[in-house]
Amino acid sequence: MPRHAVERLGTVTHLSILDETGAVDKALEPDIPETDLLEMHRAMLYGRCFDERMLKLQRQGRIGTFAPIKGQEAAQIGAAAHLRPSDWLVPSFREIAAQIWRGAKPRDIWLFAAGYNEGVAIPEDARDLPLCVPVATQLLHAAGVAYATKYRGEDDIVMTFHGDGATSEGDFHEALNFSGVLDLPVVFVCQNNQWAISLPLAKQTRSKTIAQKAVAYGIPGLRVDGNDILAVWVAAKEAVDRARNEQIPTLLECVTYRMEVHTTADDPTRYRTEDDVAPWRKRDPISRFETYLKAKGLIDDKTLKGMRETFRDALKHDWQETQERIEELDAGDPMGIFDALYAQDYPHITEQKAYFRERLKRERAHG
Amino acid sequence: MPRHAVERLGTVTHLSILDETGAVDKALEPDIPETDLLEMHRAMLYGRCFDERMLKLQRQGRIGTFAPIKGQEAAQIGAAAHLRPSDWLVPSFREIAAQIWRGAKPRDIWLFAAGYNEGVAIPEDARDLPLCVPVATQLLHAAGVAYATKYRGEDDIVMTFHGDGATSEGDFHEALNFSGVLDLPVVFVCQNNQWAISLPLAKQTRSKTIAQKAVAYGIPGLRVDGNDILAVWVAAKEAVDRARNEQIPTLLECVTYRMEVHTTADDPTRYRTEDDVAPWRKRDPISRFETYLKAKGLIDDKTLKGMRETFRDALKHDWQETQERIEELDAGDPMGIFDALYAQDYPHITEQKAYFRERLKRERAHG
Amino acid sequence: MAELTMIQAVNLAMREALAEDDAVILLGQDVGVDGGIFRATQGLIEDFGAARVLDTPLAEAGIIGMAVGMALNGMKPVAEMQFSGFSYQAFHQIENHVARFRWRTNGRFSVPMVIRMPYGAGVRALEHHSESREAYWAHTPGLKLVIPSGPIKARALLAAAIRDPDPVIFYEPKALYRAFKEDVPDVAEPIKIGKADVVRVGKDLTLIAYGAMLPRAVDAATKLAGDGIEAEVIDLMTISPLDEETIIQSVKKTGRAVVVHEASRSFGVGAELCARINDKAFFHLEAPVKRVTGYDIHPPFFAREQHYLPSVLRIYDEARETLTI
Amino acid sequence: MAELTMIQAVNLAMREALAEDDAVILLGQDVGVDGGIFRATQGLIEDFGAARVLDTPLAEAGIIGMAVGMALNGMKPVAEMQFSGFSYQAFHQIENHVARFRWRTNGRFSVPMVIRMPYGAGVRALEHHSESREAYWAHTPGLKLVIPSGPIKARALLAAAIRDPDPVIFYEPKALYRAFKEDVPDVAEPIKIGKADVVRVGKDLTLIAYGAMLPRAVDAATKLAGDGIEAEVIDLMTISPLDEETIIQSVKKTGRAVVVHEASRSFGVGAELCARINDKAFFHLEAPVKRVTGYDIHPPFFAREQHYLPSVLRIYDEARETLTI
Ligand SMILES: Cc1ncc(C[n+]2csc(CCOP(=O)(O)OP(=O)(O)O)c2C)c(N)n1
Ligand SMILES: Cc1ncc(C[n+]2csc(CCOP(=O)(O)OP(=O)(O)O)c2C)c(N)n1
Ligand SMILES: [Mg+2]
Ligand SMILES: [Mg+2]
Repeated sequence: MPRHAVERLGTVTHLSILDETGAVDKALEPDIPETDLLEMHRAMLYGRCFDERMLKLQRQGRIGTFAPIKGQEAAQIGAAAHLRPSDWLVPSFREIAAQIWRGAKPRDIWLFAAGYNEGVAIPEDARDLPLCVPVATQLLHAAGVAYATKYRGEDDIVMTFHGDGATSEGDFHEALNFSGVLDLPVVFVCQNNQWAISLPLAKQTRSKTIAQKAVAYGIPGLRVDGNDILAVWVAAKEAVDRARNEQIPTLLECVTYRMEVHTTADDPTRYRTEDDVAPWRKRDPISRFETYLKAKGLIDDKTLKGMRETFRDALKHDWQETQERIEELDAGDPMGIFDALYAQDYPHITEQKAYFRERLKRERAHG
Repeated sequence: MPRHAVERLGTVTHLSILDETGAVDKALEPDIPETDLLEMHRAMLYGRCFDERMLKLQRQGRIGTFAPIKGQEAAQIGAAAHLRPSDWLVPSFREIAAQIWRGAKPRDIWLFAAGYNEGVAIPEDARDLPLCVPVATQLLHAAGVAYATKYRGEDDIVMTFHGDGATSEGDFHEALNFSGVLDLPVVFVCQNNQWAISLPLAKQTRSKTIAQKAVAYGIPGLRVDGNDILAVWVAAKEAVDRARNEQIPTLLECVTYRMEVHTTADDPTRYRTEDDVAPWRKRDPISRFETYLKAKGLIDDKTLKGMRETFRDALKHDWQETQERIEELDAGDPMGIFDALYAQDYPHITEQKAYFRERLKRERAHG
Repeated sequence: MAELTMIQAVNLAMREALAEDDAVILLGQDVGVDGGIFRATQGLIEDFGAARVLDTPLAEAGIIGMAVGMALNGMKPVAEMQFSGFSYQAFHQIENHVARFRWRTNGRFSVPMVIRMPYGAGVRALEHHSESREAYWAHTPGLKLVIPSGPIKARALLAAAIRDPDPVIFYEPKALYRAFKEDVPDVAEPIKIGKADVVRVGKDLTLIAYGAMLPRAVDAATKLAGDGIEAEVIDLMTISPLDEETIIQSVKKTGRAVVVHEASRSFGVGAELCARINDKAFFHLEAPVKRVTGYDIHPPFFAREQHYLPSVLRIYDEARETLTI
Repeated sequence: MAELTMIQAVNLAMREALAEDDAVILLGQDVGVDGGIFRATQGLIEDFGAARVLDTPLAEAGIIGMAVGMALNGMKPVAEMQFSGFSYQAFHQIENHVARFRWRTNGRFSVPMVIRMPYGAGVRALEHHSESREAYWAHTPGLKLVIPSGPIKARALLAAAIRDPDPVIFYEPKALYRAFKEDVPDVAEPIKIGKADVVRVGKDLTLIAYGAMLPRAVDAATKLAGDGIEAEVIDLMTISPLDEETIIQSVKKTGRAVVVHEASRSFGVGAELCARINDKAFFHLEAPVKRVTGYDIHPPFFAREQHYLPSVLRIYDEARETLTI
């Protein structure tokens, strides 16, 4: 056998169930309870409204930079929908919808975005890591968290998110390799939104898909229409089940699109045109899902209008509360910046803290 | 097309031409000029003798730690044989045979191993980087060297070596990804010798082959019997030609075995048994090549004996010369340790150098 | 002569280098089509092409490792790290290789390259976008570390860095990118790497600063002048190798020194300045050298970052205190 | 009581921690079956199993990033870097996460973990196997940095590090691994992190050292004693946070200090010691604080590494010189 086959690598397929028009492939349609469908829809719509509101707050100068999620709601909710509370969510920096699904409070998200350390306020019982700015570094944490879970014999799994750009970092590679070789219950959800700031996918990698990168680690790779909540849900279920039952990690590529700016510091007109974006407007994950739900008789325009109004009022109220908290924090002292560096204060910190307290008085007296 | 194929990933094949017994697959046998065959054989045999000698020198305490190549001669020579002088060699730390093929001097290799900076003495016209200890870091240098070459419109290529363990490092991933997406003329030769110190391949990665890791970068991956010089030569030719003519990088996996200690600081009895090693003794790359050459009537036992004797004498002479050089260096002053930190000396270096010169006198006076 | 911000001056230096020498290449994330997230490379891909203003994948070790290879093969890469906070992904390439290639090969190979990175607080940015860890690079033999404090110097120093035969870390105080403009000359007046600049002459004490703290030190000196105190202000410009001579000369004259930096204090650049002054001007010192620095914590999220940074008032107060000793 | 080398003492501390607490896990390259390339983990996989003595793939960022995740989820990982020279591959995980998790989450999360790594010259090793860059870690807020100087202390300090609620860099002077043995007590006498040890009392000057330079400083003190000079010797043990009190108290008494380390001088740990002493004991100083350190180059290949390292004679000479001032 001079040139014999050693490993057949198979084929990357693209799963799509609910098409752009909202038409469903009956053969593939998953059997999701109606309440769950509605909950997912609610989360997606809320995510969209939250994002829009946040963008406004940023443009008004009330909060700092953040990464909008517009267009990526299905990828986040379809995947996170499978998590039990005792499972772990290890986000990157563009998963506000998933984080809210898991229980993150608008006030905390905004406080963080307004530059207050207090915004990183994860409840003691929540198994959510905070958002992670250094690209791809969180993927290794996900692997470590999963190792500990497995070590203790628990059947919780870890879901971690990352972008297409993140796949170029060494940490992505090391995280998938460790997870594969150590059989860790992790689901790597790639939101392939086609861009890493200004870099289109074709300049990020020569591989045609992200899913095929799984081959390097001997683990399954899946690719789905990331704007199709049903497809994401189905694929994520497969991945989550496999992680939970077989301790095999999966790389799940959700093909989606970043409809907004990269962050509010970014100006996409420098590197992409309306022609690039236009086709994706028709592929909006929420409107097609609504078409589906309407066809099922689960929602109508009136419900939708009502939901939007409820969200608007709630967000208004939440911002009110955030503002009050900000005022409260600004009126208080910022001594907290010295807290929690270590579990105990060492003398140099105590000394610097005392010095800082004196300086605060002096700087305030001075205006 | 709800679940449509996006990318067919193909199959990893294993190429073998000259089997363990020295029998050749006539259909695949490459047409290599006889002089080239003999030159390659000579280099492999010399590499083996050099390695054995070096191991002795180390055991006698005359030089420090190094990484023996025993068993990996075919992988190195079969690949490096395709390099033109103007091509680049970017080695890891276990390519003494390839480095000698390219012109490295025994004396310099030994001086380096004896702990003298002077050992890193690459001629001005040689396009060889020095050996590289931090695993996988050299792979990115190879990509950068290739970029510069391509940028200037030259058709030189870069061949870089690494181990199976190296494929776990982030730098491996980044190097292959950059090379793929930027269409760089690099050949990545993986000497998959089954071990990274004590770690067997199965604990290094869940992927069945190294070659399939190429899929992640959308570049060709090849796998060959790394103890079969003909197979390595054929596959490396394909890779080198593709790099030179099409600027497409290749990952070439040579399946081989580390017959010796990892380095002379290592004790393999702690993690592998004679049973692990035994099958590979029969797969020796040199003896099977010799069977082939004998069958072709190109060598006989007498030639071989003569070659070994010549090598032994030459190595003896080279060590003699090395020792003299070491004595010379030891008799001289070690002021050179301050040289070439920057292109110019800055005041703090000048000052420390002067101080050191004084200290030298004092320490020597003191004994 | 053009009125330029510091980021425009950085851009100008790169434009000039690209025009002058085909071996110069810029590489990094978003440096091409986007013109860099801070617009440092704006307009350059249009004029010099995508092969010389190279958009790379998202991988810092990749960028620096590639740049090492390019430099080994005759090019002069100028690599951009989007923020100093992400340069650590490339730390091994810098410590293992950038800093060592010339030395370990006895000069046979060298890696003339520049690594540009914005550092420091004050622009209301996200986590990991605000720290100052110049001490890491300063402590690494084989590297040079340069930090400009305004447009004219940024242009001249970056020009020098790109032409330097050795690797230079070019640490850009992002708070100054658009803080003020200066008349940048048509032809750069060269500034040598390894030299500090006495930006204000005085006899009562020496203020030593660099980067974004330099303007604050200058303001403090002005305030001191209002009290009749003549502070000498030194802009280090090159942090490593230090221009010891200029520093020692000044402190020998004034007998008092205050070092200002925004990096956290312990084991920071200020410590080395104290040590050098202690070593070479001990018997001229009338008071201990003071350090006015960031605290030994991480730079707080941006709502409180100004609390972390040495203020003009704090520099002034500490200088006054030094004078009472 | 057992006569142990330092590497055996390190092994003992890990064995005890594994036996005591199921949450403790060791991970790194070759730590399992091989027992570690220096044999630090020898015998542990046999007694505690492969899940707790985890052989990892060859990827340092992977090891540290995984350890962060483990620590976030209730474990106490002890990660080994084979040499400090390869810890830079993980620098971003350390700076971006290990050092920050508690602080940035206001204490909600913490990463109790130890990163062990052999450092320093003197064992005739290859390139990248001999440097001392402890200043990098010391300068990073949120980390602790501990360096033992012998078997008893190694065992006690590593025990303390593993039980510490915060991340500790445990920098092991590999030159001492097998340099001498000590009677290591059956039950560890605890040593607190953050405390220095006065290993020899004296009144004429203070020698401050740590790691592999400590024995040399002690020998120099012995030699000085032969001249009738009483040197106080301080073993720092914890480099960060520094035990300023012990240092300042000593220098106030002696009026003279010599700091010894093998790391290159500029921007090294010695600088911080100079700065602290300058700040807190300036008016007690009779002479400038001296630094006896490695030179500002890379540690030479091993044939010349001893030229680079401070010798006993050099420490002695510098101490004598300090006394003449
Ligand atoms: C290590 C690192 N390098 C650079 C950056 C700056 N940066 C932030 S987001 C981003 C692009 C990320 O692209 P992708 O992974 O596709 O995620 P997306 O933004 O599209 O969600 C970059 C370069 C960073 N945060 N971390
Ligand atoms: C970054 C880095 N980590 C760890 C080491 C220590 N080390 C030297 S060789 C080696 C194993 C390398 O395995 P492989 O890549 O398979 O090459 P081989 O030794 O088999 O030729 C290790 C872990 C190193 N040199 N560099
Ligand atoms: Mg993206
Ligand atoms: Mg190997």
